[in-house]
Amino acid sequence: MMNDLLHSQPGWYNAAVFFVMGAVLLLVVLGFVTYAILAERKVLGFIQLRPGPNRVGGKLGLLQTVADVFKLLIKEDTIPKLADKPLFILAPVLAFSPAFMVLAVMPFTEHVQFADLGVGLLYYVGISGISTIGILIGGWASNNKYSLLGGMRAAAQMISYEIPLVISVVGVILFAGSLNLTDIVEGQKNVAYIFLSPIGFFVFLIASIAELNRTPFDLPEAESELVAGYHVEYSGFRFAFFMLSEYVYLFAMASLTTVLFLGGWNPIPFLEFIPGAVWFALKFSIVVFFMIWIRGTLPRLRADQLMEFAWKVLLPLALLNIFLSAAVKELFLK
Amino acid sequence: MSSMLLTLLIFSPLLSVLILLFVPSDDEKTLKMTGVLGALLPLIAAVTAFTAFDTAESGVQLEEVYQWITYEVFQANGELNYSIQYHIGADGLSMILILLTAFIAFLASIASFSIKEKLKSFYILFFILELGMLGVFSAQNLFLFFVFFELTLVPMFFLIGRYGYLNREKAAWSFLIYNGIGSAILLIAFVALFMKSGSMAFDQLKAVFALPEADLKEMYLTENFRMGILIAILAAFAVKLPVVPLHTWMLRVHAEAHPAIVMIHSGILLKIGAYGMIRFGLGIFPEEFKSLAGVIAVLGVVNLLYGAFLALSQSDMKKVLAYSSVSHMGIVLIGLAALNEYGIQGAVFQTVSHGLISALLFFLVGVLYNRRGSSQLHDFGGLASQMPVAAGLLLAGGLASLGLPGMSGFISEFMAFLGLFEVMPVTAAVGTIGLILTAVYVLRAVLGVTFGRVKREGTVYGADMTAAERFPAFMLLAAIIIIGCYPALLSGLLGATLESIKLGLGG
Amino acid sequence: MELYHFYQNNYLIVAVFLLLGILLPAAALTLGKILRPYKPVKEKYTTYESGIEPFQQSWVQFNVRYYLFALLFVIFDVETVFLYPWAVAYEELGIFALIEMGIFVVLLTLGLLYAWKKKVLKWN
Amino acid sequence: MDTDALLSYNWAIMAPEFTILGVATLLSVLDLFMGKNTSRRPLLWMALAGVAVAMAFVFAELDTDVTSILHDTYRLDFFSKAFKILLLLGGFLVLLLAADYRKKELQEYRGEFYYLFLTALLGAMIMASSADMITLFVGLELLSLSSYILAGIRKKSGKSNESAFKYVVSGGIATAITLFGMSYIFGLTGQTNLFDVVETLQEPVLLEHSFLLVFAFFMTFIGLSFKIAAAPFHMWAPDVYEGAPIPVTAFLSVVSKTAGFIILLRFILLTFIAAAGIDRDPLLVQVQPYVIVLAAATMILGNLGALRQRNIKRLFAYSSVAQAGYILVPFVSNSTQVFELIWFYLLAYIVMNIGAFACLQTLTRDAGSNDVSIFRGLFSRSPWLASAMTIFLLSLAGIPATAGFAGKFGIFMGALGPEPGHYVLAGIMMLMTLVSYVYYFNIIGLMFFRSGGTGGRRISIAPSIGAVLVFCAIATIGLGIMPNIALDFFFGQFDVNEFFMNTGHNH
Amino acid sequence: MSSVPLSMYLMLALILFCIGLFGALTKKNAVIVLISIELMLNAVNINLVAFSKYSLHPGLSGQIFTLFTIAVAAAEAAVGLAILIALYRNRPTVSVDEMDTMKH
Repeated sequence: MMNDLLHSQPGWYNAAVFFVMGAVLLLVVLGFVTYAILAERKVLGFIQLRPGPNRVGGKLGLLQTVADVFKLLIKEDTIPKLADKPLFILAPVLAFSPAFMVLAVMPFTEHVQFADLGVGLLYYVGISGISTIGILIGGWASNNKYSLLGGMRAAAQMISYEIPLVISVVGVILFAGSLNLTDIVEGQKNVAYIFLSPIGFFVFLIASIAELNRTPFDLPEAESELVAGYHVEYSGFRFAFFMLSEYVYLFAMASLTTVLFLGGWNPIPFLEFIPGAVWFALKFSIVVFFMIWIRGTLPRLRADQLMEFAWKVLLPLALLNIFLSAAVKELFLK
Repeated sequence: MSSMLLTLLIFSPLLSVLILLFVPSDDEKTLKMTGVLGALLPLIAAVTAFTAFDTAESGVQLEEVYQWITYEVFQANGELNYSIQYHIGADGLSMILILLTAFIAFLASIASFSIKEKLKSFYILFFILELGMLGVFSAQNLFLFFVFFELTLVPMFFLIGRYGYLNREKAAWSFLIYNGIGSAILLIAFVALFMKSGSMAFDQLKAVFALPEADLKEMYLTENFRMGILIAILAAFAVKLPVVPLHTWMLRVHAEAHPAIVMIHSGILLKIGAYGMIRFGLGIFPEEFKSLAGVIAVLGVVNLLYGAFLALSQSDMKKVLAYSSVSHMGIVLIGLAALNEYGIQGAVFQTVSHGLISALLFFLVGVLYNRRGSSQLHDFGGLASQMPVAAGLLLAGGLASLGLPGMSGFISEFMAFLGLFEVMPVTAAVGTIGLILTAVYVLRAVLGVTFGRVKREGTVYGADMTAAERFPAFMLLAAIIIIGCYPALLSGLLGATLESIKLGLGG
Repeated sequence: MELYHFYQNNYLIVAVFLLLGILLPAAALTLGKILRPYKPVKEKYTTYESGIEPFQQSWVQFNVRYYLFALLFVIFDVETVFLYPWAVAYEELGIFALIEMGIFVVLLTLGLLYAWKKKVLKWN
Repeated sequence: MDTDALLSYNWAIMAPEFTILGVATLLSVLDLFMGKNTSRRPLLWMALAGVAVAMAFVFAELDTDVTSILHDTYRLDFFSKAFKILLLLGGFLVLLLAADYRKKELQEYRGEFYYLFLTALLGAMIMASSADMITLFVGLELLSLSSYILAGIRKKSGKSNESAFKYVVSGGIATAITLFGMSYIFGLTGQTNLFDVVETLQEPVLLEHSFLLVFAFFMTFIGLSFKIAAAPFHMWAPDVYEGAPIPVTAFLSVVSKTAGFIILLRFILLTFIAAAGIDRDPLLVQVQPYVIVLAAATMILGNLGALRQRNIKRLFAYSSVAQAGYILVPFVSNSTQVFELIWFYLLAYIVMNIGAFACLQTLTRDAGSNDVSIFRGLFSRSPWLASAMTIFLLSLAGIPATAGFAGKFGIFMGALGPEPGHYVLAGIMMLMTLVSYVYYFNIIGLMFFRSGGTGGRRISIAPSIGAVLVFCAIATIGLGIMPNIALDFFFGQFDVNEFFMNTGHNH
Repeated sequence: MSSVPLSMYLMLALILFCIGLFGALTKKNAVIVLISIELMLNAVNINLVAFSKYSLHPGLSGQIFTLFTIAVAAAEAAVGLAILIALYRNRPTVSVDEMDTMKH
């Protein structure tokens, strides 16, 4: 049905259908976020040998995040008198919308995909860059020294890590010969690109963690140094949207990692009978778990180490990766 | 070797420039010697050239032609070459002026002994100037003419601005600007002529403009175009000559520059204006020139009268002489406007004789200025008693200037007016008033200085003229008298050339 | 035409996602407005500076190093504009394109090296 | 484009560019790894050697037939060779100037100076031999970006930075305008290769869009006129020239300007030569009045602006604006002369202007001031320097026997050659030349007529500056007297068909 | 939803270009001036891309041209900002009106 729809004359009907489907995805994502937060807390608790949330919603605290959301919803919303009001209001929206928009091109399985863009990867890279502006605006509009510093740091970090991130995927593009994410997954029928381009994967993974502002790269929101970073003045649901966009990005980035390097819905040999959706979910979950695991394990970097790491280690590695990938392609795939 | 004669002549001053570069600037004696010998060299060359010159022949002699610059232009109708030759030569007119140049320059080099400072650069500039002047008169195409013409501009600017009296810089500036305008107009006219007719050489241009009207039209050389070019050329040379409304710069130069420079300027440079009018106006556009003759005659008379009137009321000797130059140049115009043999001959004679006379007078004024520190008429008087030689020379010069028979001035004025009376008697009659005025102002000034009452008691002029001062003066005077008594010396040289000009005028 | 519709539909989806991305915050915030209390107190609206009285404007001049990194980012990010099409078309271009890209990347690396040596990459 | 095709290209023809690129890269690496206190002088020698080698390659290529590689984006024809010679010559001389630039600030950033200089040169060279809008644009920007930084290379000087910023802004606007025009040309033809553009422009269907074509012409022409500092975009020049260090100023006013004319010729002439304007008349003829206005406005604004300058660098900025106005004149000549005239004038301009800047640099450093009074009494302090400067100024003013005159003469030929001749334009140019006399000769006057200056002490001239001065002076005079040396070289090789026809594919 | 005609793209580009030009010529803040120039260059990009798809002679080279324009625009912005920073270090202002130390 989706296929027919995609090839029919676009019109209001199509728009309506897409809207409904998008809304469904949105709900799924929100559900993911709800339980990703819970999972994170649980895993962290597990790592730190403590139970984690266990009051609301049974022993596992299944409704803990839901309760948190409701709490945020009914909190009083304050906008500091000195803040730049229009920008203050705009910032969370600007941070969140791109996070959701990038999901439009993500191929979850062979059949579950929304927009099949030829330039899917470029689209992802381009749109996700907008969030930086949202964060920067949020930090600046608050008119608060902590938040400004947090916002600047976040921006500096995100742009610094964006460079290795985008260059590290050149290898993948080289193998697939396409920017279309579906094509990239198709290209991994035989072997996942993680094996062909391990350095690329390594760089990508690290850069993506930094892009997500997660530990050990969570300087922009370091509680102990900057109170809370760029969203220190935000409260209630405006704050929630910053949090939300972070977790939606986690979702998107994990999906992207799966798609680019882990073969997407492609099964492991001899296990083809298991449906693609399961494979995707499995790989996706591993990535998410890995990120949480890192958070529980590694300490925070110092600001100078953080920046220099991107430029002096990751970027040269990413550039090197281009040629390694080309060599691999010349040697093994011709 | 003789074929290189003119080139050697023109560029002989360069040798002196080279030598001067190695003379230390404080060695005054050597500098002076180099200067005089250096100026002698072109004179010798000029006389040699004169001996090689066949006065009976009408055409250009001692010619040298070398290919110089070629501009290739691809146009719709094929490739076209615009070429410029290095082309020099001399006909009678040129020869006379070359001789005049070499002669006056030589004397001026002696006259510049009174310069005390910056003598080295003076002589260097002086020789470049001489090179330019010699070149102007021997150039046989427009390009070369223009190059030499402009080449006189720059050293002259320095010579005026660096050596002379209080307001010399201003004089240098007005010299530059006025002459700049003149040469600007000239350049545009020349280039337009070049592009339309395809040539720059005088003889070829003459040939082109002798073509039937229909052919000329085809080359876009329409009547309007020719007229425009002629007017432009005349206007350009009118600045140089100078013709009345454009003369102010010349007054300044004459009043402020060093006497040696003024000798050259008044004696030779002004003559370029006359030469240009004859060479280009009459030579290339005889028909068009004819139709302008009336205007030129009127301008000439205006010049004559205006100069004379103003000379009458001047209190500065230099100003008197300057206005008299304006007035005398009017006679050149009058002669030209007559467009007959007498007239043109008169114009050329006037050119030469005024060159000699004004050189003499300016030199003498310079000598007096050195003694007295002034050239105001009221500072002088009774010169004859203290400096008899100077007074005598001054008197002789004055008489020559007012056209005393037996001196060169008489012949030229006589012939010019004779020519004009033949064609425009009324204008000529008005012009004769100027001759009377001339006598009045010359006598007023000269007699006032030589025999007049000493205005202030106890005025001491100092010693009479030294040998170095006497030499140029007597040489000039001699030349004036020789030409005055024996005009055939010039007319013989000129005859054949005039013949060809007359031919162009259609008899 | 079919392909063209496919193309248009895809971007329609993108537009819809944009709409959703804006709608959700708008809806949620409107909902919050109905539910949440509103009890303004002057102190609530002061800027938070760890409990002390806020002083001075906080829109201060940024440290210049932020600009430097921004400049570096602009340059390197835009250079990838050439890397992507090259990588996509690599299959058809062959080994010579690899050499060309080698020159390009070496120049990029030179640029990085330059920045490194000039201590632009130092965060202090 | 497969491997075989790439290998089949005759890469050797790019040798000059590769040389410059290689040296620039090498220098940048060396500079990075040299110690902080190590002298950067070896870099200078390497840069000079690189330029010399590139020049040698260009000369070695003179006999090579027209070759175009990389799908015509790179094209070696005589046009490119001739102009590359100019660029490299200018570059070499400017580098020599920089050798003596001892300002402390520049010393600190010397390394940058050398390789940015070379990349700028490289950009200009790429422009000279590219026949594709994209490569032309990239070359242009390589030149521009490098020049922006060069202008601000003294980064601790507020003036230098300010001038660089003004340069960036006006340059950016001009680039955008040019590109906007180019985008329409691409839109009409779907091609970026100039020869393909020309071919496509002849399709009848495009006649309906001639309005857009005219629009595109104006956008590109106006945008490109920024590089040569012509009228609507000349205001940056004085500020930038004043703020930038003198070697950079010399570079901008000479090499960068040459490059601007290269792209104007290559792009405007080639693209629009056969294009139809509104009502199907040839576009280039139709827009001629506007080009004339532009040229006239540039001359007038430049010269009048220079009149009121006391700051010598600003004065030269305006003077170079005026010179650009002169060089724009040949664009109306409607014949192939435009190439030769512009080439020759640029050659003359390079030697005379760099010579003048060499003097300026010596003097401003000596006096520590940019005021025009630094020239006071220069002749008595340093006669050789004053003489050299005089030669350059005379040449800039267009006095005969200098290269500037030969160039201007040609320009007049170009303006007056077509029928009907552009008399008004020639008149304006002449008038403006006269205006330029005022400020050029004012400097000369200061040098020769005034005394004083910096305590009358003599000025020492560094060897490298001396070499530049001697070379430029000899070249200025030499090209003035024998312009045929350069012109014959140009005519001997230049073939207009080669420029306009798409020949020389080697595959 | 039919396809958008070429003239609309051109109109958009022209409007952007004019806004950019206006901003570059009149704005006082140096950063805004630089941004305005970027706007002009982006108008060019729109033109090129639109032409490469919808013109009489569609061709890919327009898009390639765009890539180069983007790259060059970035370099220009970087150089402009770098110079502005250097300028700011010497004299803390970004107002174009105050850049007037050099007046005849």
